[in-house]
Amino acid sequence: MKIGAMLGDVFRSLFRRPATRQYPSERKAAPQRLRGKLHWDAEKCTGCQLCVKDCPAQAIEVVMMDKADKRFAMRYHLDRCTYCAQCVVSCRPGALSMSSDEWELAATSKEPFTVYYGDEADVERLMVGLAEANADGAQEE
Amino acid sequence: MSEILALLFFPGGLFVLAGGMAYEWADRKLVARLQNRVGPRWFQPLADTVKLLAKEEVIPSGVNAFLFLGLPVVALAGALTAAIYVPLAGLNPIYSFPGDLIVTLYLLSLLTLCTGLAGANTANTFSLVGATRTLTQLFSYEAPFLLALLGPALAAGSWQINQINAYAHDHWLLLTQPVGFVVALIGLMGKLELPPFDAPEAETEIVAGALTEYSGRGLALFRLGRNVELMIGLTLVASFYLGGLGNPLEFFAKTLALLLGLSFLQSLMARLRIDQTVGLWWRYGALLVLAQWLALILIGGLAR
Amino acid sequence: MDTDTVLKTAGDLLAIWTVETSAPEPNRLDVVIEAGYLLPAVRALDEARWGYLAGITGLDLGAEAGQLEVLYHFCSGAAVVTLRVRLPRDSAVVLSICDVLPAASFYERELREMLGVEVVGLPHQDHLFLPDDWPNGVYPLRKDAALE
Amino acid sequence: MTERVVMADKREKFIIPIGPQHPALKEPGHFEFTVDDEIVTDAAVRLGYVHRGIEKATESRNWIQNLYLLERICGICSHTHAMAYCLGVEKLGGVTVPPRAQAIRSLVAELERIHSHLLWLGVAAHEAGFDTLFMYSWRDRETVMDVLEGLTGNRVNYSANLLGGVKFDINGDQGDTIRRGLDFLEERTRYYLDVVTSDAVFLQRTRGIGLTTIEQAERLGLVGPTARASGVARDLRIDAPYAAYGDIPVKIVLDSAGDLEARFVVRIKELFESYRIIRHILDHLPEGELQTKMPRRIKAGETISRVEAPRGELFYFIKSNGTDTPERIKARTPTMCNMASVAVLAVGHQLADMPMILAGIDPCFSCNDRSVVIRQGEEGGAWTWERLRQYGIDFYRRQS
Repeated sequence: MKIGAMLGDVFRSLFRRPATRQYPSERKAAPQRLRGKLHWDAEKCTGCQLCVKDCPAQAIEVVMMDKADKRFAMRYHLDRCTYCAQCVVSCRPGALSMSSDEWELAATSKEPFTVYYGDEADVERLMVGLAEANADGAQEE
Repeated sequence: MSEILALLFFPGGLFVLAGGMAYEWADRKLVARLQNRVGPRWFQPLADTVKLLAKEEVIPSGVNAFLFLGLPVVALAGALTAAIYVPLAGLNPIYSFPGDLIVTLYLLSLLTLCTGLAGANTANTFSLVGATRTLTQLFSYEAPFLLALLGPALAAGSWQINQINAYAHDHWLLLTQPVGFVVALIGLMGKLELPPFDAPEAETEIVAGALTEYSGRGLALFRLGRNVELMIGLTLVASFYLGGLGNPLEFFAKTLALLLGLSFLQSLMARLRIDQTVGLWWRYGALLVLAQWLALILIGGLAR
Repeated sequence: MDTDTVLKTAGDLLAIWTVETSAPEPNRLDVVIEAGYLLPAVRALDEARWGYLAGITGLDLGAEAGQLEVLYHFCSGAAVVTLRVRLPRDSAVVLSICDVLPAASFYERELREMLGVEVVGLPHQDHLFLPDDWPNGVYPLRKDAALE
Repeated sequence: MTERVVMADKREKFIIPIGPQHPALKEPGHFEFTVDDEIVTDAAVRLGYVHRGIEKATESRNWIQNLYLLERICGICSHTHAMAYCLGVEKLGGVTVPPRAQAIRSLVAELERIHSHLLWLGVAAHEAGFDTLFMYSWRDRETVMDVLEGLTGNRVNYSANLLGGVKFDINGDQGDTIRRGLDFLEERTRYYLDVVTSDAVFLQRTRGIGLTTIEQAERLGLVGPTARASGVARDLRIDAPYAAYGDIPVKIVLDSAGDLEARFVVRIKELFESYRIIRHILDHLPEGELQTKMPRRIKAGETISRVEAPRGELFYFIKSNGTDTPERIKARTPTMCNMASVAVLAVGHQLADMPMILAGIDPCFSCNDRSVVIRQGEEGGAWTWERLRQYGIDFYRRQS
């Protein structure tokens, strides 16, 4: 039994820098294995949809743009993603990967949370189609 | 004229309020550093106060509104009034009369009493339990604290604060009355409800204790009152036990040294339950101080 | 004692009430009993100090089968004995085993709320998990419970 | 005011509500303690504030998606949940997982135990008003969090498991980082053990408080460190080895005192055991594959999967109907077993001891509550969620 058993620690702390890391002015390097933003390689994708099926958060949509050409575009919802990397494992051709340094993904508006991957023209078509679908939906309501 | 200035600005009034906040900051910063944290920036207490003053004061239903609004004012007024009798910044007190020590001590208790009444005034169960604990604690530390501060008075043969201060200047009472010093310091912690005596406001049990229902101005005034009391308490203990306060430099050095001691004590202990607090004060605090009194009187009598 | 012996002991203890047994896995023994014999069966395990109640699972076998099944899992080391009680879906009533095993209280309350099994003799009949304004007669874990 | 005086005179119930939102609770739960002065005379528990309908939700997701859903039952023992589920599904699917994957699973599970126990140490110290111990133990906990982050890529929800294996390997460098972290933690843990068993003021708050005898512990169905602190020798890592624990000698940590101090001591001593297990795994890491192929549809059948979570026995019942979604998944979490004891243990103690007794079982409300809906307002249930929502909408309309 003693009083003030933590005296040693407490006293030493007087002469020691606080352990608090003052993010964001002070940053630690992200670990190599960190699971950040998902990236998609259009060249490798075979459109098998396994990632879409396995995604626990419905964050991925792979859309067929050209059947003959086997060309796809991808819409990825950052805000739904749980960063579990199951899609990366499920993807047999290795078209998906997770960035280890893009992890500060907060934004003040919703737009940056929907990410489009693929050919520029395809993405445009996808976005136009989406805008029309939204307009229709709004009219129905 | 100069008296009014002294009352309103320096060393009374504004100086006490600003000083109180500065001491609160110093206390929080020190505890934070002892816990290896960064702690608040220097303007945090001021920012808190300004924010609280600007906020809506919610008067809960089922309370006596007059009491609810009046108690914080009385509490702060009591603390500020007590400030005029103590040698703040090492200067002579603004007012002084024989027996002002007793008046000061009772004025200092006003804050605790008001806190307790404020808790009892609201219909919140946490407040009620908090109020009960606040008042229970008041009755447990008050007598030993009083006795501990009367020890120097006895030695100096005066009940007037500036005379005791002058006497203490030549006599380091810390050396002759060590028990009194410890009891006074720990009594101050009880008065300010600092850990380990923070059962009346134990957040993990009763949220914020007696002041749970307080917001806005009322809370700001109570907090200011407590800050002022921290400063006055430190001044009293430093002036009585640490060789008196003769000039501002002495004042700051001695009170800050005391504050460092307080922050060590705060960070080294777990919270005591209210029954343990009461037991500690009556079983040890009061008895030890009384024993020391007895010793002082006997030695004084023999020496004569 | 190895797992097989432990399981055999339990099988013997429960033999009189057993309707049917199966061993789906090496460390498990499933014993089907009538709902009316649940209490004596549990008491027999308790009195023999065989293991501890590890949980109660409620299963909805669907509208066609018209049955609910309540599984009382008892564990002793690696061995798991499951008492299986089948109940009619529209009037599922089972006796509380709280008197024998107080630890069952939370499991039975969960069973009552989630599957609508009436547990007779359960000391607390108020909601443990579901909100106070939860509609009567809606049991979320039944297969036909429609939740938005 | 007068009303209350009358109440006190009649010795009617004076009820202190703790929760659903309360500083003592880091997660929502609701306890009502009836007090006579400072002594608790009755206690009632109400849970479900974070009931999210996970058991029901599993029935509409496929086996792979469920892995991540179940991992999120609990933020602290996420890996344990995922591991229990994986082990069960692999058993149902008749798949043998390579030993290296099992070893890595056990290793992450032990790291998680370290993080969970250190977290608990801090929380329990905070409940006792000992914030210094809280700050220091959480500072040191960062070490194991960093290790986990470096190893798995995330501080919580490590997502280490796959059906049929694990996602990542451990290389020599990482092994060294882990060992360094453990060396530091071991020294600190020894220090904390000394603090909680010798600090006079802290002992006043723990010694002899929340006393649970071995008979009571068995009767109330306590599990995990809470039960082991009362002398119940039950640890699934020994009794029913899973993952790689069959090859690892695990020593049980027991204490017979049954009070809060014993719970501190048991949890802290379990930390040493975890350090030893991790070093053992690193030294004896089997070579081989990390994953095997897993069928998307699982054979019809039922299985039971039991895992020793940081808080005690975690029980999974999994039933498959032969499709790619499960028929029923039942998770019985350790807190469910321990929670019922709070109401019983509380009676006769000081109100001030309640947060400590509550913290003593290391409650995890998210674990406990798994199914459905948002809670209505407190205080007589005057405000339903709809009404609150409507109020919010109206409020902002008025503002704009």
